[in-house]
Parts: sequence; structure tokens; C-alpha cells
Amino acid sequence: MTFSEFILRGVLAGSIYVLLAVPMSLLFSTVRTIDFAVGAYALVAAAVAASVGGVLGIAAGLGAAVAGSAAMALIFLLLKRFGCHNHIIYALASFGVATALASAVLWQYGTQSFVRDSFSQFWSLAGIRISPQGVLNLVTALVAVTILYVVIQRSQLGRMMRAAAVNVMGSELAGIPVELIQVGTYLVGGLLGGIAGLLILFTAGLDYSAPLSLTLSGFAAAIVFGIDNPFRALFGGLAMGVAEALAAGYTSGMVTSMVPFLFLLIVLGTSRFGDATVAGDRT
Amino acid sequence: MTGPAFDTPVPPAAADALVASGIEVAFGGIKALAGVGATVVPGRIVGLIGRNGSGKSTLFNCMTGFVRPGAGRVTLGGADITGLPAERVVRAGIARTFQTPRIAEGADVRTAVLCGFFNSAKTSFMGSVAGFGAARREERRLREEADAVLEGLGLADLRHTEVRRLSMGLVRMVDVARCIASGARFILLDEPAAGLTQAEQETLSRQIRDVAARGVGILLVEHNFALVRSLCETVVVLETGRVLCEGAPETVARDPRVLRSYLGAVGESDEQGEAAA
Amino acid sequence: MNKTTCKSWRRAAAVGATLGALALPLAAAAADAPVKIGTVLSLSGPAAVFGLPERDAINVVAKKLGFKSPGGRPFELVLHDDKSNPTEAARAVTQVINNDKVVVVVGPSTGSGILAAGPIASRLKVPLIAPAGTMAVGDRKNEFWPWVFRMAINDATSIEFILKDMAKSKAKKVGVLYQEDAYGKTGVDLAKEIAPKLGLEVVETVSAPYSATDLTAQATRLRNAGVDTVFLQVSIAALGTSFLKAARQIGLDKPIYANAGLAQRSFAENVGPEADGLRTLSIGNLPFEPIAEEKELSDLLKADGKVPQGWGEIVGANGLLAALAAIDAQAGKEITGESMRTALEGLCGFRSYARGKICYSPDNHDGWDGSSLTIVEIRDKKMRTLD
Amino acid sequence: MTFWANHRNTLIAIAAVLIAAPFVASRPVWLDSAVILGVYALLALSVGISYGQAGILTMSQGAFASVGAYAAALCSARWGWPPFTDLVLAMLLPAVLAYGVGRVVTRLSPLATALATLALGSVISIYIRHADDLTGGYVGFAGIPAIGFIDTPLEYAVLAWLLVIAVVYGYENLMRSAHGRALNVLQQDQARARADGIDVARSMSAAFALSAAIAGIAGWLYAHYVSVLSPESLDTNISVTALLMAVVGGAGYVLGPIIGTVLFDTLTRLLPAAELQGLFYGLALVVILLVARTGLMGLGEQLIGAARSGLGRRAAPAAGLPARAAS
Repeated sequence: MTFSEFILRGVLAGSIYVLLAVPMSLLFSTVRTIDFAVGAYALVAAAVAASVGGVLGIAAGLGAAVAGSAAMALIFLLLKRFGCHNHIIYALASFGVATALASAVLWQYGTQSFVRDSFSQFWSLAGIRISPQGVLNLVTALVAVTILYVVIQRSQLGRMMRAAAVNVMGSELAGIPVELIQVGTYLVGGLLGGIAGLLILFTAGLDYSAPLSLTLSGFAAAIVFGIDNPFRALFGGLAMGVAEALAAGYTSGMVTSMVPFLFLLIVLGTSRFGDATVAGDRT
Repeated sequence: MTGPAFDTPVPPAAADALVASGIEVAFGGIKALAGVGATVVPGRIVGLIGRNGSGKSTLFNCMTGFVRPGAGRVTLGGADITGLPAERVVRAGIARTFQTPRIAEGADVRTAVLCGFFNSAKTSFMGSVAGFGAARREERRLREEADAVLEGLGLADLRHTEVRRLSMGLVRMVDVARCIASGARFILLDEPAAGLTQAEQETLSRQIRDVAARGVGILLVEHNFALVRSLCETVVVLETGRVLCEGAPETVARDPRVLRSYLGAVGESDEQGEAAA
Repeated sequence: MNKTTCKSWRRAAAVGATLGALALPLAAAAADAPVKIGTVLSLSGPAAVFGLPERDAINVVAKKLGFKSPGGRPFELVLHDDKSNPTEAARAVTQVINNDKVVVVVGPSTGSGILAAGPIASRLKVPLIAPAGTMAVGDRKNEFWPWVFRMAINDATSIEFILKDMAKSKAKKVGVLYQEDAYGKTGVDLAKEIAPKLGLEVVETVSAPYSATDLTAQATRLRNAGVDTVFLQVSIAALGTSFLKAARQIGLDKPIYANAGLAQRSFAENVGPEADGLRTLSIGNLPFEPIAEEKELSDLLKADGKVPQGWGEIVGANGLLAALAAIDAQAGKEITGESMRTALEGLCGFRSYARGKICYSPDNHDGWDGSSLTIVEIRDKKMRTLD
Repeated sequence: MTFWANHRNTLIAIAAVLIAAPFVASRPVWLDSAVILGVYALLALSVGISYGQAGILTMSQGAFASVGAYAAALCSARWGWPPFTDLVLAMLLPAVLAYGVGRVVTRLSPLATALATLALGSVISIYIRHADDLTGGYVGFAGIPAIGFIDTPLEYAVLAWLLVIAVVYGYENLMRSAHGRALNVLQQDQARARADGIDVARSMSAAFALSAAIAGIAGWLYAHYVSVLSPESLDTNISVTALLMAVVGGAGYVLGPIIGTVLFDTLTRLLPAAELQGLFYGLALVVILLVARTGLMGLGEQLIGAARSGLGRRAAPAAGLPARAAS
């Protein structure tokens, strides 16, 4: 009973990680880099939505998050224009964007925590009380993943995305707007990050210090089962939620805090993710 | 132990030959190599030719540790070096060049060659940081040896020139110098003549012959049959992952299969190749 | 913005001081030169929730006094940010003492900041008026103990106050949620130590890092331990909110108490109905139901366009008043860090903005006892004082 | 004369320190800043070696410094080791840790390696927070004694900058050795490095270990100077700050990190509000990446190069342009 309750709560909590993991997976597939600012988009969305309030607030929050990612996309484009093709530099730049966004929120709104209420009723599921908000989070994550899966696997856009991911030069020659796709991926990251932020706003709340750990949790979730498919991100996110819930339920605070990082280290240490396979120039 | 039957006998394998045999490599289901082999003997130059996609680069990469073969063996003087990582292959005495030379353009020639001495440097990492007398003496020795290598290849005057200012032919020579610096007994050259002018090709051939004359075994992957014929005593011809034939350049050049598959195909763009046929 | 006004008056003060120095003959300067008071507070970082109100209160009180002590001695404030970071705290304290020649420092805001700055204060012989309850700050074993005067209620007193209130309601089993930092850890350790004396037992403790967003698992664990009441040793508002939401969701319907960390206006106003009934410890109730002394401070803040936040202002304002009282105790004398320290040790019952009396002595540097504490209950986004 | 040629950076650093010394020594507050600046300079130099030379974008230098600092605290305050002996452990412990982790993560792509260092740093800092018996947990560790006879800020400032100069000297030695050249090669081209016989993972791990050891020195100095340690003393923020300092100054240049440190420290003091610090750091990083990816040192070098070629000494075009073989 208790065990299954922890599992269920972990799944519900993990749905947030899914929304943060999917942009990581998409961006890594198309640009081979990380956007450290995904957590910051979530914060910006939550802060703006909380201060504006209402449906307008939600729209404004998402708009602000996408605007943040647009700034990142612009920096990415400028870096490319200036002849930088180093993925780690893109990641470093996104780190700067993340720091700047979090600081802007702190400056504007202070250290307050952003939190809003959604549902006052609770549902009972096999004797376990759950909030409809938790279910909404899970449904949102499932819908987002499904839409992305359909787009990537079934649509023309998805075919272009996959082509651009595999071979940039070839795709460009084939007339695929690689840069447009890459910028689009950054913007989708802003949108999904923003949605995640809004869900956190209505679920548990967050403050200006949250972005980096949100980004890391998202990334850890994205790579657990392989970074190349949104469905793997789904399972990764849920798995991490469950691992955290179980750790919080049965172990010390130390282990709970370490979960996302241990996830990262173990996956990086054992998988072939980003394996620096090098070969001669013609293999 | 030997691969497919050869038309001509393999030169008697010296005790410390570099031998690849029965090499098989598959990339995602496509067989790039299906049981091929080659033997390089100290002091001799072996040519490896074939059309694009025939698998010559893959064989080359297997012999240098950049690709791990699915089956087959690479031995050096009888010792099995199959599947060793590239850096250990180099330490065993087998160095390679790259088709597009991979040399930092900002560095000067001597620095580029000094990089080849990594294996013969004895000072430890921390010893280098501390910079005690032994480390400084070693650094002086390496510089002297680098100068000696450059001297030997007639590049001494260029030692302070930046690599980016060199012609392609000279850059390839620097790459060869770097291989020599690593103390290699076998040097594998990946299309060294690509993009060189006629004059540069001639200089390069002369240098390669000099290097071989000093007892270094050389494997030459090359498109240019004329160059191969002028340099090599043995030529291995690959086609679609198999050895088509092997032998002296003259023999190979007359082989009808080679004519049909390879020389004919490049003949239109390579008059010397055709003349040779 | 607060920052700009603060900066501009500082600049004005600096310009004024410069002009003054130019105009006056040097000989006259000694007696009338303003006494310099350093304020090293957390204006950024996690502790800014307390540091900013502390600063605001110090500023409005100083302005109201016209930068003259009640006894008529002119003073000057030197403000520095400790960034909620001990290294920065130590640096800032060094800087205000060495560079700005202050004779007393209000701050740093955090316990770890004070611990880092203590040895410096002791070496440079300038007392710190420390607005933090952290026990270790007032440990007599500290070499720097003589130089640190607490301007807050120490944690043991605070926690005992809360646990006593719990015991009144016939609760036996206590569950604790604490945030993973010094504040949380010392709190939970003290609770475990004090609880048995009051007939209570701490049956389960759970912790959360700053960044945790979902605390349902932690709440579930407390519920499963069968606690009668929950104690939150948390100062990060996001964690408090998250826990309250989680507690409601999983059906943990027990009285919840929080230490003073959550007694902030922004918390009460931001949190939803799940906080209704949450009891938190506070020093007074400045934002919602100020008593007479507090009202005065609250009005001063409002007149200056500030919104009173909680006990941060009370602590900050009283820190400044303590420093000024110590200055006035040495009327006509030359003031140094050492003379300030002696004066502070003799300070008792000076005029302050707080319920309860602040008293220091050569043996007691903790100043406040429990009499200034109160328990407030959050209801309808307000903090109601309980009697 | 060869010393000048081989140790230009060391001599420049010595000269700069000597020039600054009289000014700094005249103001007590500057002396304190000089010590902390020295700590930051050491951390930034450690980033320079690991990111600038080995290509490991490290976000764990604060954690390594922490390990060094706690080692110093334990050895000197609890176990009573004689002065300076604890420095050995403060360097060795982070170095061993970094080497071990380095062997695992350096086979990953640079991006994955960066994430691994971030995770490693977080795990170390969480451990420090929770290891109450060893580190004092969240509350921290007080009463760390001074380093023997070194007691005043002046003495600490002298020690700090002697250490900085020593590190610059060792760094230069390294870069003029086969190992340093190996790092240069593998950072640009791992295939080339392997063809030179360089064990990429081993070389990178060694550089990472060295950088961790230098961070350990910074922590050691910090612990003895500030005398109090807490988990927040040397946290992820410090790691990120050190990284920014190195990148902005020029991570690939020996002196770049030091220039970045001095610049950042000066500019941070001029900020109008502390909340804006992150905005400033973030924008500074983005701008430097856009305008001068090789940092201020790189920008300076480019400007000097441009000025020279502007004087008419244009480089001769390379003869025989590289042409790809028919394919």
C-alpha cells in the first residue's frame, strides 16, 4: 500500500520532469547541444503568470517563456553567423542566458515563491488521495509527448528534423531549412519549459533558485533511456519521479537530494551516451 | 592464416612484418571488408589501391587501430595487435597520416613534429609540471631530435614557419615527419599525393623512398596508380571488400580483372594509369 | 527601486561628508564627526527574504532620526551585501571595518555569515550585532564570543516556545520537516533534544533540499508515522508552500507549526487556503497586527513606501537602536570598537520597537528572551496573533 | 634569456604582482581582497587547465576546493597536523577523485563530460552537507587555525600570490612539455591525438586531476584564511563564477583566467544592485562568446595581429591550396 502510493506519487511528480526532458531530447537530436535555460523558461513562465494572474497570466507566462527561448535562439544564430560551430559553446551561452533570466526574475519579483491554487477537491484512487492537478500534469506530459512523437515520426516536418539531426550538410543541400528547424527546436523548448513552469506553479510552487536543478533533472530524465526519442524521455521522467519519491520515502535526505545527480552520473558512466568515438577521417 | 589465394607469391614475411589477415568489418549490416589481408615488410613500400568504397580505408583503419575488425588478425612481428586502441598501436611502432592532414594550422613546423614525440617522452605528467632538470633536459633533447628529423627530410629551414603557410605537399611532409618522430617502424600513408602538384608529388616520392630506405615499412593507400607504380614493390588491389589481386605493380597492371574494375574506370581521368595498362 | 534610493542617499551622504570635511577646519572634526555604523546584510541570495526588510527598517529609522542618535550624536550608515554567503560576509565585514572605519556592525544576516565574520570582528576589535538565531553564533566556546551580540531569539528558545504550544494541545508524537541547511539541521536537532522535556516525542524527521518542488513523498512519510502534529523548520517559502499543499493532498490533517522562517508577509499572502491554520512563531506581528511599539515602525515603513514584511524589520531596526543606545552611553567620549563592545555589554532596556526587553551583560550576549515571541496563525492570507 | 622565452607568463605575473603590491599593502581592505582574489585566481587557473587545455568544461572546481578546504580543516584543527603538511592532502584528495572520475567521463563527448562534472560537484557538496561527523554538516567547521607563522592579511596575501605565481610557473612548464602539447592536440582533434600515440582519456584525466589539485590549493588557502567553513563557502556558484572568469579572460591562455578574475571582481563591485549580479554575469558571458570566444586575451591577440598586418606585413598566401581527392 505505502509502496504503491510512493510509486503513484512519483509518477505524478515525474510528469513535470517529462516536460523538461523532452526539450532536452529534441534539442540534442537536432543541434547536439543542451539548453541550460530550460529551467529558467519554467521560472519565467511561473513568475509572469503568477504576477499577471488568470488566463491572461497563463498566456503571458507562456509568451514570456517563449520570448526567453527566442533570445537563446537568436544568440545561437548569431554564434553560428560568427562562425562558431562548437556545441559546448552553445551550451555555455545557454548557461549565461539561464543565469541572466533567473537574475532578472529575482530583480523584478524578489525571493518570493510563486505558487497558485487550482483544485480544492481531491480524488481518491484505491484509497490514495490525489490532486486533480497531479493528473492534469500527467495528462499534459502524455499529450505533449504523443504530439511530438507523431510530428517527428509521421510528418514531413519530422522527416526534415530527423534528416537535419543526422546530417546537417546533406540536409542543407537537400533544401531542408536546417537553421529554421534548429531555431524552432529552441522555441519548442521554451514552450514546453513554460508549460512545465505553469504546472509547477499550480502544483507545488517554485522560486528564483529553481532553474538549474530543474534543468538538471530534465536532462537526467532525458538521458536515462536514451536521448533520441520523446517516448524515452517520458519513461525517463517518470522513472526519476518514482526514484525520488522512493528515496524520500525510504532513505535519508542525503540520498533523496542526490537522486538526480546519481542518475546522471550512473547513466553517463555506463551508457554510450555521447560516446566520443573517434575514427580516422574516412571509416 | 592467409587470406584468399594470391596470383603471385607474397614476399617472404620478415620476422617483424606488419601482417593483416582475414580482416572482416561490417558497418550496420553492410560488409565493408570480407576477409582481406596485407603484409608490410620493413624497408619495403606496399601499395593499397581500389575504387572508392572498395574498403581500402577500412583496412587501413583496422591496421592502425581506428576501426576494430569483426574478424581477422593484425600482427606485428608475430605479436597480435588486433583491436588494440589506436594510441597503443602507435606505441607498438605503427604510425599513420591522414588524407586531410590534421595539423593545427597555427603551430609552427617544429611544434607539429614535436607532437609526434609523445611516446618517447619519459617525464611523467606531474614531472613536467614541476619542471625539474630532468624534464628540461628531456625537452631540449626532444627539440634536438625534432630538428634532426626535419633535417633528415630537408625541412630544417621551415622549422619556425607556421603550418598554415605551407603548401599541401609540405604539410604532408610534416605529417610524415611527425610519424617518424613517433619512432614508427611502419608508416601508413593515406592518399599522400591527393591535391599535390606534379613537382610536389615527385619530391614526396623521393622522400618516401628515402624513409623506406632507412628500414621503415610503408603502406600507401593511393588513387594515383602512377605514383604507386613508381614507389611500390607490391600492390594489393581491393574491390568491394575483397582482395582482387596482389603482386608487383607491373603484374597487377596487366591483370584483366584490375583493368576492368579499376584502372579502366579511372583511366579516363588518369592518362598515366592508362598508359601503364 | 529600494536599491536606487538607498544608493542615492548613500551617495548624498558621501558627498555631504566630503563637503563637510572640506568646509570644517580639521580640528573641529573629531567630536562632531559622524560615528560610522556598518550594516552587512543579505540583500541577495536565499537570506534576502530577511536581509532586505532588515535593511529597509534600518534605513527608515535612520532617516527618521535625521542620522542623529537619540542622544544627538550624528551617525553614518555604511551598507554592504553579504550575498547570503559566508565568504562575502567575511569580506564585507573586513571592508566596513578597515576601509570605512565603522565602530560596530549590524549583521551579517545569516548564521554562517556571522560565524565567518566573527573571527574578523574579534581580530579587528569591532562588535557585531547579529540578527540570527543560530545557536552556534552564541556558543561561549567561540574565540570571538565577546564580540558578537545576538539581536534575535536564539533557536533553543524559539523551538521550546513552539513545542510548548504543541504540548498544550495534547499532542504527543511530533513529525519534523526541515530544509537542508544549517537552519533546518540545528532546528531538527534542537527539537529532538527539547521535545522529551515537554512530554513530546519526535517520531519522524524528513528533509528537503532548497530545490525540491514535490514534497508529497515526505508528507506521506510523516503521515505514515502517525504524527499528531508537524513542525516545519523551514525558511524557504517555496518549501513551506509545497509541503502544505502536499500535506493537504495526502490527507495529513494535523496541526502544523512552523518556525519563524515562514512568518513573512509574502508567504502569508502568496500561499493559498492550504496554509489556513498554519501556526508560525514570530517576533511580534508587524505586518498585520502590530502592537503599539511595532505600529510606530510599521507606520515609518509605510510612510517611506515600504510594505512591512515581518520580523526582519523589527530585528533590523532594533539592531540599529542598540548600536545607537551604546553610542549614547558614551556621550562625549571617543568611540572605538572596543568602547562599543563595553557599552553594549552594559545595555539593558533601551527604547526599542519590540515587545519584551533587550538586555545584554558581560555574561549574556543573547539579549532577547522569549518574551518578545508570539505565535501567529495564518488565515485568509493574513497572520493573526494568538493569545 | 631562455627563462624569459620559456616563462614569459610567470615573469609577467611576477611583475604585475610587484607593481600592485605597494598599492595593495597600503590599504588593509585591499589586502583582504587580495587574498580572496588569489583564491579566485587559483580556481580560475584550475578551470584554465581543465577547460582551456584539456577541453573539460568543469563545473566542479568549487567542490574540489571544498574537498581541499575540509581536508585542511580536519588535518589542522582536528588531527593537529603540522602547518603545510595538510596542503599535501588538500591537493591529493581532489586530484585522486578527479582522476578516477575523469577516467570514466572523459571518454564521453565534451558536453556529457561537462554535465558529469556538474553532477559530481553536486554529489560532493551534498555529501559534505550531510557528513555531520566529518565536516560539521550544514553548520560547518569553525576554528581552523592559521598556517603556522602566517597570520596577518599581509602574510596571507603574499602567500596567496606566491601560490598563484607558482601555479602559473608549473602551468607553463606543463605547456612546454610533451604532455602539454598532447593536451593541445587532443583538444583540437582526438583522432590526431590517438595517431600520435596519446591515450586521450589518460591525458585528459591527468589534466583534470591537476586542475582539481589546484582547486584544492585554493580551498586550503581559503580554509586557513577565513578560518570557518560551511557547505555554502565553496559551492556551485563559486564553480560557475570561476568558469566565467576563466572564459571571459581567455581560458586557453595561461594568464587569461587571472585577468578574468581581476576584471570580474572589479566590475562586480561597481554593480548598482546585488540582484543584478546574475544578469551581469550571464550577459557578460553571452557577449564574450559572441564577440571574442577566445576571451579578452584572445581579443587582445587578435587586435595586436590586426594592427601588425595593418602595417603592411600581410601574410603570404599559402601555396598549393589543399584540395580534396576526387571522390
